[in-house]
Amino acid sequence: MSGSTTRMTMIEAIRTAHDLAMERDDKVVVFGEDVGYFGGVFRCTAGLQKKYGSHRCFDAPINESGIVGAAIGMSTYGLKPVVEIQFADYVYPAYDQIVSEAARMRHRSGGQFTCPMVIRMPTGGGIFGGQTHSQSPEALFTHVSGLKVVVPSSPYDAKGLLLSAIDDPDPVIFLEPKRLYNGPFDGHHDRPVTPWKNHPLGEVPDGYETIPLGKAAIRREGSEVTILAYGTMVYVAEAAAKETGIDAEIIDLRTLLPLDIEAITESVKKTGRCVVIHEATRTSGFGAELSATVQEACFYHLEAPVLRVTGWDTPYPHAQEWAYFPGPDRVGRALREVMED
Amino acid sequence: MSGSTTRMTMIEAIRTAHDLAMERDDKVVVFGEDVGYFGGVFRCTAGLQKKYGSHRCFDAPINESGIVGAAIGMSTYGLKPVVEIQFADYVYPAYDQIVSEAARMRHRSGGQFTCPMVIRMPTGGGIFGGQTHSQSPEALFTHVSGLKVVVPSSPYDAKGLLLSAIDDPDPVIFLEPKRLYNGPFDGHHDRPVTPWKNHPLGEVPDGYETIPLGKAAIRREGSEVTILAYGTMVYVAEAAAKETGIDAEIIDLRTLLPLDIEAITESVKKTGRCVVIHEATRTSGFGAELSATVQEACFYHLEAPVLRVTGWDTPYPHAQEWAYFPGPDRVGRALREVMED
Amino acid sequence: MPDSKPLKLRIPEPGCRPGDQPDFSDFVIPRAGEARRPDVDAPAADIRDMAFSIVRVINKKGEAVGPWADALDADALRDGLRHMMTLRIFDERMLTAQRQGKTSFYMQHLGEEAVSCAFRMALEDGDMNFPTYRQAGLLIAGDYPLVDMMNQIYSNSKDPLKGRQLPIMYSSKEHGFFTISGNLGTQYIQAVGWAMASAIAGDTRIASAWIGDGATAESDFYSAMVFASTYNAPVILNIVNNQWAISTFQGFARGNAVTFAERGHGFGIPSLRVDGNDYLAVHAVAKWAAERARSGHGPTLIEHVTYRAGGHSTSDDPSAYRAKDEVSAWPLGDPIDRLKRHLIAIGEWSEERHTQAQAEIADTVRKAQKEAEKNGTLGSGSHPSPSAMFDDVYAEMPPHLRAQRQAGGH
Amino acid sequence: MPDSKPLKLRIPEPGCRPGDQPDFSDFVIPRAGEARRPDVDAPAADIRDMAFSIVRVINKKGEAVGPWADALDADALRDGLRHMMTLRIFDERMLTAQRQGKTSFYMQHLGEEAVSCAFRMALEDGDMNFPTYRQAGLLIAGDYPLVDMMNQIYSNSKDPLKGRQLPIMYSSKEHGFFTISGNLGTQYIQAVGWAMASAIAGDTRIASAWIGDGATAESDFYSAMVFASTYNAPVILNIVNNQWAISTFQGFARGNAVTFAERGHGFGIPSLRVDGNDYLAVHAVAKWAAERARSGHGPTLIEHVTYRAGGHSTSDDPSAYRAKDEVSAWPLGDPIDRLKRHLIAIGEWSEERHTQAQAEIADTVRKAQKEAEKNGTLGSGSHPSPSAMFDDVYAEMPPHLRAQRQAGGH
Ligand SMILES: Cc1ncc(C[n+]2csc(CCOP(=O)(O)OP(=O)(O)O)c2C)c(N)n1
Ligand SMILES: Cc1ncc(C[n+]2csc(CCOP(=O)(O)OP(=O)(O)O)c2C)c(N)n1
Ligand SMILES: [Mg+2]
Ligand SMILES: [Mg+2]
Repeated sequence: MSGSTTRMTMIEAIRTAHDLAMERDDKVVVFGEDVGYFGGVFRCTAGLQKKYGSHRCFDAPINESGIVGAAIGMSTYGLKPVVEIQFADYVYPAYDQIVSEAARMRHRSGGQFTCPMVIRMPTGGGIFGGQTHSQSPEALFTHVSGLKVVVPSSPYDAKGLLLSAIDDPDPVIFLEPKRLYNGPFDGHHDRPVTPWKNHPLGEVPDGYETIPLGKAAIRREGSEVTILAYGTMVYVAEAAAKETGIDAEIIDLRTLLPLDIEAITESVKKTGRCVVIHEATRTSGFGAELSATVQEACFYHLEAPVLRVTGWDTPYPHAQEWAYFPGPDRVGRALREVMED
Repeated sequence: MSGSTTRMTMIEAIRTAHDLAMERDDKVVVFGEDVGYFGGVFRCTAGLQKKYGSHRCFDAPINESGIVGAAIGMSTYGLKPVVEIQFADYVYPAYDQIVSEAARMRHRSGGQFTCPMVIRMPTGGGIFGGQTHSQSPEALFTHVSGLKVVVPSSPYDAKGLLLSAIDDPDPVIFLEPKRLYNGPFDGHHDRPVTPWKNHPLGEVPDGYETIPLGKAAIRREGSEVTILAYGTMVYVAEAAAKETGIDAEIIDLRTLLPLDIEAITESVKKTGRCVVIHEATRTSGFGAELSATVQEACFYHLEAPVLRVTGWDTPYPHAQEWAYFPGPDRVGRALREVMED
Repeated sequence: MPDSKPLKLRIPEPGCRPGDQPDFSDFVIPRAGEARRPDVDAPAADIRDMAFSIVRVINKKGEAVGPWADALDADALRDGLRHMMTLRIFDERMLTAQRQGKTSFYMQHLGEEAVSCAFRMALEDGDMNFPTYRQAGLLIAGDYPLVDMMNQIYSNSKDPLKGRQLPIMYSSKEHGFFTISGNLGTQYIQAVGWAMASAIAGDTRIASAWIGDGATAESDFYSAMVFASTYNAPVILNIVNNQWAISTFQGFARGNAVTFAERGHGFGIPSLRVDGNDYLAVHAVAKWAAERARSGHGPTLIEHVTYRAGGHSTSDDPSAYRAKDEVSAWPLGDPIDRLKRHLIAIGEWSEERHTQAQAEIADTVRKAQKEAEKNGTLGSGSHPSPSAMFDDVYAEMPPHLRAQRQAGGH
Repeated sequence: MPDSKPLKLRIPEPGCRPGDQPDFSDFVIPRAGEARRPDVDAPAADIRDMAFSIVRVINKKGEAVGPWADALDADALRDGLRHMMTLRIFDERMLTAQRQGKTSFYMQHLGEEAVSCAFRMALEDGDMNFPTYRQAGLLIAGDYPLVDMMNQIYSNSKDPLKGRQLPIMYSSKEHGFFTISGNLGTQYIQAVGWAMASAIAGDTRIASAWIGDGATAESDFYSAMVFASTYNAPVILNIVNNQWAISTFQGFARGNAVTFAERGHGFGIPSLRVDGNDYLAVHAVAKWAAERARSGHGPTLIEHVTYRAGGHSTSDDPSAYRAKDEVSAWPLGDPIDRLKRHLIAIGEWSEERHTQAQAEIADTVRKAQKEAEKNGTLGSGSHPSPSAMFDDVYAEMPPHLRAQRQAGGH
C-alpha cells in the first residue's frame, strides 16, 4: 500500500472504485435499477449521477436481460459499462445474455467484437432476506467459459478488484457479499458485528490501486489443514479455526474464475488436508469444482478426503436462516473430522 | 421386460412415451416450437396433434421463458405439461422460470402449488451444430434443488425414463443426447453408426413400462476402474474400455439429480479407481460434483485420483468439433493414467 | 455524415424531486362518469381510446355517476369500505410489529387499498389471482384469516409456509391467491398458463395477473401478452401503476408511451385505464373484464392508476428521491375517503359509524395479532423447525437431502 | 358460474396447409404509391395508420410511383439489381456446396433479397447492423468479399472466424455487420445498447436491429422496445416478416394483432410496414428511418412484408407443413423480377443485359468459390487448427485453458 489510505465500508469502497474509474476513463458508464438518481438500494453508486451527469450514470427499466443486453451492445461499441443487478437472485433473466452472448462474443467473432463490462450484484444471505434476497449463484457462472468471476471479501479487496474488473478486457461477474457491506461477519449472528472501521481490511488506499484478478490471498497461514473460502465464508473460516484451535491455512480465493490453482495446490500439498466452504447449495456448487481440482492436483498429499461445508440443497429459508447458513460450528465440525483422519 | 417389444429409434421411443402418457391421462399436454402440426424439428412429437387434437398438442411462439412460464401456470392448475425446448442451447431464456419458479414452487408455497412438468431438450454435440446446437447444460440444473435431471442413453431408457418423468410430481429436466437419436455413437466419427435396430437397447417394450428416476444402470461390469458416464459418453466409455483392454465398470447414471450415490459408491469401492466423463465444459461441470462425491465417499478405497475427461473450457466449435469432443482416445488415456497409479 | 449533429441519450425525468414543488398539471384526468362503457365483446380496435382515458365513477361530490356506476348495493359498499379499512389498519400494525423486531420486513398498501379489495369482489370463488406483494386486499376481501396472514409475517410455528418465505409473500390456493414470488414479473406468464389450462380443461374459471408499473418492463410481462393474445386466454392482466418503482418514476418503464394500458395495443388486447382510488370504478371494470374472459372473449389489460403513498417497503425511505408533498398533491385522492364520502352521500354511512367501524376493526386486528403472537414471532417464541426447510423441496425427500438433514442434526 | 359455457383455447391456424389451395385473399395490399410519406419528425401517434398499410413504390407496370419514389438513380438501381442477383446466385452455389459435403449447413434468402440489399444502401459506413442469419445482402451490398463469406461457410484455413462458428454466422465489424448469434433475438437489445452508446458518446452513427417474424416473440425483442423507447435510442428496428418461422406460420408470434408493426404502438415508437419485395420501397423507408434516428428523433420500427420462398435451412423440407403452391400464390412477387421490370420500364435495362449480367455474376461467384476452396472446405483440405479453439475465449489465455490445450496436444 503506497500513499494515503482511508477507513471505509465496503459500500464506500465500491463507490470509490466507480468514481475513480469514471474519472479516469469517460468510456465507463454505470446504470441499473435505482442506480442513478437514488444511487442504488445499497447506495453503491450514490453521488455518481450528480458528479458525472445522467448520461454516464442512470436508472434503468426493471429488466435485467435488457440491462445486460444493452450493456453488451455498449461494450461492443467501445464503452465500458458497469451495471448493477439489484440482487444476485435477479440475475437469471439475464442469464442468456450473459452466457450465450457476453461470454462468447470474442470467441465467436474471431476477436472482432468484445465485451469489456462488469456485472455487479449483491450476493449471499444472512440478512433475513428469504429465498430471493440471499442466493449465491457463483457456480452458474464458473461453468461458463469466457467469463471471469470475482468475489471480494473486504473494502480493500472490493476496491482493488473492482478497478481491475472494470479495466479487464473481458466480461466480469462481480459478486458482492452483502452481509459484509458494513462489517466482517463470521456467522455468529447473535454477536455484534465489528464495523469495517475497526478492521485492518477496512483501510483502503485512496489512489487508483488495483488487485489483480486470478490471484488468491492467504488470510491466515497454517499447517494442519487448508480452508478454501471466499466472501463471507472467509470470516466464518477464521472463526472456526480460532474456535477449534486447529492451525488452518485460510485461502481467500478472491477470483473463482480463473482460479488460482497454484496457490491452492501449494497450500494443500503443505497441509495435506482441505476443507472447502461456501454458502451456496451443495450439489454442483463451486465447492465441487474446488474439491475435484484439489484431489486431482494433490491426491498423493491428501491424508483425508476433501470435505465440503455448504448451504443445504434447499431454497434459502427465512426463519431457518441460521440453520441453513454454514456457520463456524459446521465448519468446525468438518475441520475436526479431517483432522481425525 | 414383460410382454411384447418393438425395435425403434430413440426418437420413436420418445414419441411413443408421449403417446402412451397422453392416452392414459388427459391432463398431459404437449407444446413447444414447431411441436404441433409439424411434430418437432427432430420429429419427437409427430402425429400427436393429429391423434389428440390441437388443444392437447400445439405449436408455441418462439419464447422459451414464455413456454416454460405458461407450463408452470398449467401445472399449478393441475395439468401435466411436457414442453420441448428446440435445442438445450436455447433454454437459457427460460432459466429464471425454471430456477426461481418451477424448482421452488412446492417449497415456497408450503406444498400448496406444485409443478409436475417435463422440460425436454436435445443436448450434446457431434452433429456439426456449432456452439448453439451442441451444448450440454446439465450442471446448470443439477445445482438447483427442486429439479430432477434425467439423461437417457438409449431408446429403451428414453421411453421408460420419460414415462417416469411425466408421472413425477416434480419438475424434470429431460436432456436427450441428439447424437444418439438414430443410433449409439461411440465418438468414432469416421466410422458408420450402428442403427438402433441392431442394438439390444433399441428393443423397447410396447406397454406402459417405466424406469425409476434416481437409479443408475451398470452398462458393463468390470473390476479395474469405474467409469461414470451418461448420454452419448456411455458409448464412448464402452469404446475406450474395449480399445484399452482395461476392465472398466461402466455406470450409466441415467438420472443426475437425484444421483444414485449408492451404485457409484459400491462400484468405486470395488474397483478403487474412477474416471468421470462428460461432454460439457470442464470447470464446474457435473463431473466436478461426481469427482467430489466419489472422493468424499470412497477416499480410503481410491488408489488413484478421480480423473475427469470432459469438453474443454471453450465454446463448442464447428470445424474443431472432434478436437473438442472427448472421444475414446481421450477417455482411454485417462483410463491408462489411473491404472498406472 | 459530416452535417449530422452529435446524438444525445434521453434520460426520463420525473415531474419533481425532493425540494421541488409537486406538479400534476400535465396529468390528464377525465371527469367521473365521462368514460363510455363498451360491450364486453367489443374488439380491441374499437376501444382504443379507453387506453388513454380513465374510467371513474365517484365524483367530487361523492356521487356515483356514468355508465360504469351500477353494480353494488349498500351492503356491498360497506363491505368494501370495511375491507379497505382493515387492510390499512393491518398495515399500520404490521409496520409497527416490524419496527419492534417481530418480523424482518413489511410492505404496505397505503393509498392503493381500493385496487385489490374491489377487484376481489368481482371474481368468483375458484378463480386464481397471481399477485405481487401489494395486493393483500385480495386476501382480506376474500375472507382469508388475518391470523394466518400474521402467522406468515411472523414466520411462526403456525406459518402456513413453514417459515420459508419472506414476510407478506402469502400463498393460499384455497383463496385463489397464488404463491407470491420475490422475482418480479414471473407470475404474469404463469397466470396466462393457468388460464390456458382452464381453457384446455373446458373449465369456467379464469385467472388474474398482477404487476406493478415498474415491473411491466420485465420480459415475463411480454411473454404473457404474447401468449394471452395468441391463445385468447381467459385472463385479466392488471397493471398497478402507483407512479413509482422504488426510487424510479414510472417514466422509465413506460418510455415514450403515454400510458401503460397502451402496451395492450399491438397485441389486439382490449385495454383500459381505471381510477385505482375509486372502489366503484375498479369493481365495475374488473366485473366487465371477468365477464369478457368468462364468455370467451379472452384477455383484458387494465391499468389501475393509483399512487404509492408510503415507502416501497420497510427498507425504504422515499424522502431521498421524491418530493415530500407529492402524496398530498396526488389528484385522485384517498380510496377510503372517497368510498366513505360516497356512502355518506347516498345516506348509507356517517362519520359516527365510521369512527365506530374504525374502532371495531382496530380491535379485530389487535385480537388477531394477539392470537398470532401466541404462535411466536420471528423475534421470539416458537418457530417452524429447521427440519421443515428440507421438506417440500421434492414431493418425496431424496437420499442426499435426507443425509443433509441428518448431518445438520435436524 | 353455473351458467358459463366451458372455455376453449384458441389455436391459430394458417390459411393453408399441404393439400390445401393457397389463398391470400384476406391479405390486404394497398396499391403502390398509395401510402403517404410523413415528415421524419412526425410523432408516433400521427402515423399510426402506417402500421396497417404497406409502403409500396413499384407498381404492376414496373413504374415507381407515389411519395416514396424518389431516391435512386439508374446506376444505383443497377447496383441494387446486381446485389440481389449476386445473393441469389451465391445462395444457389452454397446450397449445392452443402449438398456436396463441402459444409455442414446453409441458409438461403430466396424471395427476400431486396430487404437486406436495399436497406444496406440507405446506411452510412460506420453504422452497425445487428443481423439475423438471413441478411447476407447487408454484406454483399456493402462489398464484403464473397471469398471471405465462403471461407467462413467452409470453416477453412482462411475463415475469419477460425472455424468456430456455424456456416453463415458471419461477422465483420469493418463492414458494420455484427457477429450473428445462433440464439434468436439476443441481438435486438444489443443493437439498442450500441445505439445508446453512440448517443452517450455524442457520435453520429446509428444502429439497425434485425429479427424474423417468429423471433419477435422472444423477450429480447421486448427489452429492445422498452429501452429504445425510454432512451430514445438512434436505432432502426427491423422485423422481417417472411410469413414463416420454420414450420410455424406468423400467426403464432403475431397473435391477435393485425400486423407486426403494430407492436410499436404502445411504446410511442413510429412504426410502418413496407413491401419487402420492392427494392425501392425498402430503400426509401430505410432512408427515412435512418434520417429520423440520425437527427435525434429516435427509433423507428419497420415491418418488411416478404415471403420465405425456400426452406428454412438445409435441414428443412417445407413440403411437410405448407402448401406446395404457396410460393407462387404469394402476391408481392419476386424482388429481382420486380426491380428488373422497373429498370426495363424506365429504359435502363433489357433482357439481354440481364442475361449477360446473370452470366457475369455467376462467373464472379464461381471464381470466388474456386478461390475459397483453395483454402479448404469443411469436407476436405486445410482447416483452422484445433488450437484456434482455445484462443479468444479470453483476451489472454488463463493457465487452466493453457493446460487444457496442452493436454489436448494442440
Ligand atoms: C427480477 C427482479 N428484479 C428486481 C427486483 C427488486 N425490486 C423489488 S420491488 C421493485 C420495484 C417494483 O416496482 P413496481 O413494479 O412499480 O411495483 P410497486 O413496488 O410500485 O408496487 C424492484 C426493482 C425484484 N424483486 N425482482
Ligand atoms: C432462442 C432460440 N430459440 C429457438 C431457436 C431455433 N430456431 C432457429 S430459426 C427459428 C425460426 C425463426 O423464424 P423467424 O424469426 O421468422 O426467422 P426466419 O427463419 O423466418 O428468417 C427457430 C425456432 C433458436 N435459434 N434460438
Ligand atoms: Mg410501482
Ligand atoms: Mg420468418
